[in-house]
Amino acid sequence: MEIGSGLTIGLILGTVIGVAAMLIWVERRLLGLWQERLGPNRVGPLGLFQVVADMIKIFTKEDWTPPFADKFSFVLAPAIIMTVVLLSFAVIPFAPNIGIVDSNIGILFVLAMASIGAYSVMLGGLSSDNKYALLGSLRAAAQMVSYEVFMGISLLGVVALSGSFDLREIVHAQEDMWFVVPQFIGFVIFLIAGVAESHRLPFDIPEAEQEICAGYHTEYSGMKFGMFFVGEYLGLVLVSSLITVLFFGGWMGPAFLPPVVWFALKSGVFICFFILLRAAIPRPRYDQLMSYGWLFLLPLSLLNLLVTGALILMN
Amino acid sequence: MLTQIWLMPTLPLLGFLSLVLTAGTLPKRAVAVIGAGSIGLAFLVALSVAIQFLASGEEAVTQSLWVWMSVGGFNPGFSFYIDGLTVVMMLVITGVGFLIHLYSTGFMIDDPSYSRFFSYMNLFVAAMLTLVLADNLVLLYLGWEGVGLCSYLLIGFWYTNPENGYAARKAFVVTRVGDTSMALGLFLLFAQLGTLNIQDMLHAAEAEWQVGSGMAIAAALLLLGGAVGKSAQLPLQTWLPDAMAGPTPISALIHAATMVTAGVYLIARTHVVFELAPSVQELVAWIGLITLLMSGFTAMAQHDIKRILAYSTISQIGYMFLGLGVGAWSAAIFHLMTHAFFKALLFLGAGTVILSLHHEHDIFKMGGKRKQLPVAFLSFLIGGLALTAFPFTSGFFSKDEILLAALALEGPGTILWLGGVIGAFFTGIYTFRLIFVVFFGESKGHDQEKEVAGWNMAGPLFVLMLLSLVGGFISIPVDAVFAHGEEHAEHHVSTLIHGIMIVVPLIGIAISYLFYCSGQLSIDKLMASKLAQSLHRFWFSGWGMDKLYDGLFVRPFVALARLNSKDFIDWLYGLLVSLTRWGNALVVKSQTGYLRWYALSIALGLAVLLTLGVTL
Amino acid sequence: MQGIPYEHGLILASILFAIGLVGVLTRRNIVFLLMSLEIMLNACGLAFIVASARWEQADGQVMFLMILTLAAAEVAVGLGLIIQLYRRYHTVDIDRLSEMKG
Amino acid sequence: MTLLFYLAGAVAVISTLCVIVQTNIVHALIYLILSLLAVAVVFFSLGAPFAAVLEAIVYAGAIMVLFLFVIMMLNLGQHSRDQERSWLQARGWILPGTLAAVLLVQLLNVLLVIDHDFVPTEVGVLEVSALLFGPYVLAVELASILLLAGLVAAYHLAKK
Repeated sequence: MEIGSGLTIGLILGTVIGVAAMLIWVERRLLGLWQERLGPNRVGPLGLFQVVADMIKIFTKEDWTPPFADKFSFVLAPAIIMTVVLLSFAVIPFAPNIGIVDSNIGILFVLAMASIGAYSVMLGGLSSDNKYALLGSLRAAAQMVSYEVFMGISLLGVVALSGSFDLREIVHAQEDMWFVVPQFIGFVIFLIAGVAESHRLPFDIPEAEQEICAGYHTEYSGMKFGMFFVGEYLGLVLVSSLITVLFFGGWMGPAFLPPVVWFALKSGVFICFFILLRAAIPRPRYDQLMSYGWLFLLPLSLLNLLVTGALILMN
Repeated sequence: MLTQIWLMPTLPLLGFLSLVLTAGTLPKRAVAVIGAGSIGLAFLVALSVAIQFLASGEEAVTQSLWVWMSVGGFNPGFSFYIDGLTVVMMLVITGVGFLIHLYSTGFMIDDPSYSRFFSYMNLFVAAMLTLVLADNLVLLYLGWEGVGLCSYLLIGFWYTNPENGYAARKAFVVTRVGDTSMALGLFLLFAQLGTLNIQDMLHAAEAEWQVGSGMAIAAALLLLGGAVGKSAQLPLQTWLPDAMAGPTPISALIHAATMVTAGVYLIARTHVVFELAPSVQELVAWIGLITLLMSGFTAMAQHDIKRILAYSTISQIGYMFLGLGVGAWSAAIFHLMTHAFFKALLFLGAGTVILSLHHEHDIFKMGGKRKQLPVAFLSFLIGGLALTAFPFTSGFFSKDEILLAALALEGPGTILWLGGVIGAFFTGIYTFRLIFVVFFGESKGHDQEKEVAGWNMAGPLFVLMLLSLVGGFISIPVDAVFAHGEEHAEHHVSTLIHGIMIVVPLIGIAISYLFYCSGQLSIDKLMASKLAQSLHRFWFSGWGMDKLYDGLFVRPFVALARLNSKDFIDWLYGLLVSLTRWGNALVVKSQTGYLRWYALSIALGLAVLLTLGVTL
Repeated sequence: MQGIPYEHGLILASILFAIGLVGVLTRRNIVFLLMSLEIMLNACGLAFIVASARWEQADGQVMFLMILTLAAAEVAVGLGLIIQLYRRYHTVDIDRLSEMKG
Repeated sequence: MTLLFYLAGAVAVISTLCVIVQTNIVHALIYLILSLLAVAVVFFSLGAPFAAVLEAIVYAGAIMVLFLFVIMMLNLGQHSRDQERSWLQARGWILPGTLAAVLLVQLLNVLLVIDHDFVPTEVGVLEVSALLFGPYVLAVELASILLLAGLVAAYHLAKK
């Protein structure tokens, strides 16, 4: 396989979407495991076909658009999240010879896509013309715009160490030592910001079923909802892959396994970690989340950047 | 050597700053220590500087601290200059000033603004020291104005009484007239001679100006204007009697050590300019003579103990001007010094009288107080004798020198001498009138009061008594300063002349005795005629100078202002305003308040500009 | 690679600028107004980038960054003003705010 | 690259046109975002990838979010459409349109005089950063002060 060929693109897209779909089952099973209950186990062996059943259900459901909604934005919103997350995968280097593009602005591209992704949630909520949806999207807007800032700054330590925005270069720069060691603080901040960006539990404040009744996608059903749903799982995969690439040496690992398997393994660990987070931690209040970000994470990430810069200059 | 010169003005300044910045929070004892102590230290510094200077035998010493400003060729510095004249002045200022401060610590003890009083006093001394130590006229002018400011502050010290504020304002405004003249003089000197460093300027003047040339006359006249204002000479003398509104130690300070002597000092300092303009110098003499006669008459008519002394000061400064005018520079400075001693003594004595008698100023309500107020009586007796030039007191020697110098002058010398002698006669009359009325005869009230004189008040009085008695034997080291200008001709002066000068004041004392003590001649009989009454009124009001100025300047100015109350010039500007308004109303129409309209006009302007840019 | 005539970039910038200008001149909604202003600012930034590419110097991009910063600050303040105005007048009609005249 | 430039340029022009004729403010905003992204692509095609990404992150991603946020807060959504429509009279377009056209023609007139082809060479992040923290460091500081001022002002203005 060669970077950027049509076959690679197709394979990557298919794998990613497949993994995202499989996550529906994985998450529910793991949650069941951790919460000492069963989870889906009826359809097929170990309930594996639950994914297929869900897909059939979601495709055949009535794709209903509320008459009071702004149709243009309403349809556009779920498409945006799918598009930007899938586009983000374009710059991820899965293995030495697997990837779509090598861009010298890789990280910036991912950040740009993440910032565009915010529109999906906002437009979805706004166009629904529903107070819960509006509340959800207001929360989402503030949360995503805020955490984008810390996400970007936490990455700058890695960028400074590797001297490049190119993700493949960054992986190469970790041959001696994974960046998680010198950039542990950056890693933690990125982890938190990543959860917030993909508004997964415990930071699913824009959705928050108990308070605002699923937030921005209250009015969505059928495949449009499915796109939000899959988009969220895609985001999860993306954040895990990014953590792997940026802090854990990407595809690198002992030679007894091929590089792409190492990549998948590392990413899988983080995916499971995120699911564990969901199982273990309660949701904070909205204002707690915001003050935590601006008053704690922002100074911390700036300090991290400052110290990193100073150390690099000293050497 | 002599590096501690800068300490002299700095110490009082530090005293001033520490008192001002603590804003009256210090206890009175601390204020007294700071206020009087800073001057005392300055006096010690002055003494050591003087001794070192005299021992070194040099003609002059300059200490440059820093350049004040530098504009083109004009760069006056903060530089101090010391020669014989300065030594005399600074010793008088710090010495007499210290005695007055010491006296004040007792005199002002009951005043709520104790700290403010001493801060002003310290600033006053600092400014005066700057004035006499300055080596250039700009720094001198700084001290000059500082002195003016302090006199304003001190005369209006009891500012709650509007009259005191008025007196302070009057002093400030009247001296301002003189200051303006002096500033003009400075401009002229700089424009003509290119420097304001006093010594350089004097040399340049000598080199460039002919004797009697127009420039020299103009410069000398302008400087004289400044001196006349500060020293309260005709025609700017009217502020001084009103300046009695301040506390008595201030009067002592203004009259004896600072302020009024500044004019004398200025003329002595720039004497070369005056020598180049003999006509102006003669004018100085005439001003002095007329002033001393006029104020002598006025003093005879006053009732207020301090006003009598005030007019006597004007008169004595008149003597100094007379001395300056006839070229007896060192005699004038000598008289300045002795006058400082006995006038400080008289004022402080008057202060004791006033304080003891609960702020009684009218001499005709006292009487027979010599037992009741022994220290004050002694002060007045010795001070009065010195003032009337009683033989072998300090005033005798200095006045003698001036009058002899006047006599020696060719031309008007005899008249000047005669006038001076008549003035001395008057001095005898009014001085002892004061003493006889206050301390002899029958008591006319205030019988119960005890004399208020602690050691800090009596001490300075005794020192000043001693100085007034023997001050005439001090020889002042100013010969070098005036060496080239002094007329040292040893005239043969007949014993007759000496006799006249000794006897005339004694006659005055005798007449005073006959009128006011023994009662053999009655003042009421003298006052019976209408002419005498109107003369008395005339003199009492100080020759009607205040009225004259009121009629000459104030009223015409007010009338003019009233005439122009519609303000003709303003009307012209009003036209301009209405034109602008009209144009404004026209342009205002374009301000519609619609943002779109503004954006449109900007775009339109851009289009026009682009068109012009492309086509042109 | 075929070259791009660099005036084409400037022409694009001019067109965007003109469109933004029309927006500013026509719209009454103050939010639209601000958006049109952003279009104009962005067009200026484009012109700078074109110049930067033409001369192969990074200065143009620096200027673009400055414009970006300016736009961010401007929008923050502008939107704050809009919120305040809406609270006070309950309208987004810029023509209602024409008291500052004459 | 050349094709990308013209394509993105066309998208930018069309979507910008859509912005100013829209009556629905949310749609206008979406078009504006599209226009900005298209301009970002133009930047990319001109060899300024850094500027392109910043255009996407800051302009499209942050500034426009603020707009959307305010639209949400003012509840301007679909309800103001009728009002917008009543404000947008055909004759309101004539004068601005003419003026802008004149201006555009003048600009084109000036621009078309010059003729010079160039191949976009990439000016990367490093060069820009070196300039930013070298000769333009003062400008950067000023910009940060400006942002701070904007922050404070916006906070103050939007406060109740």
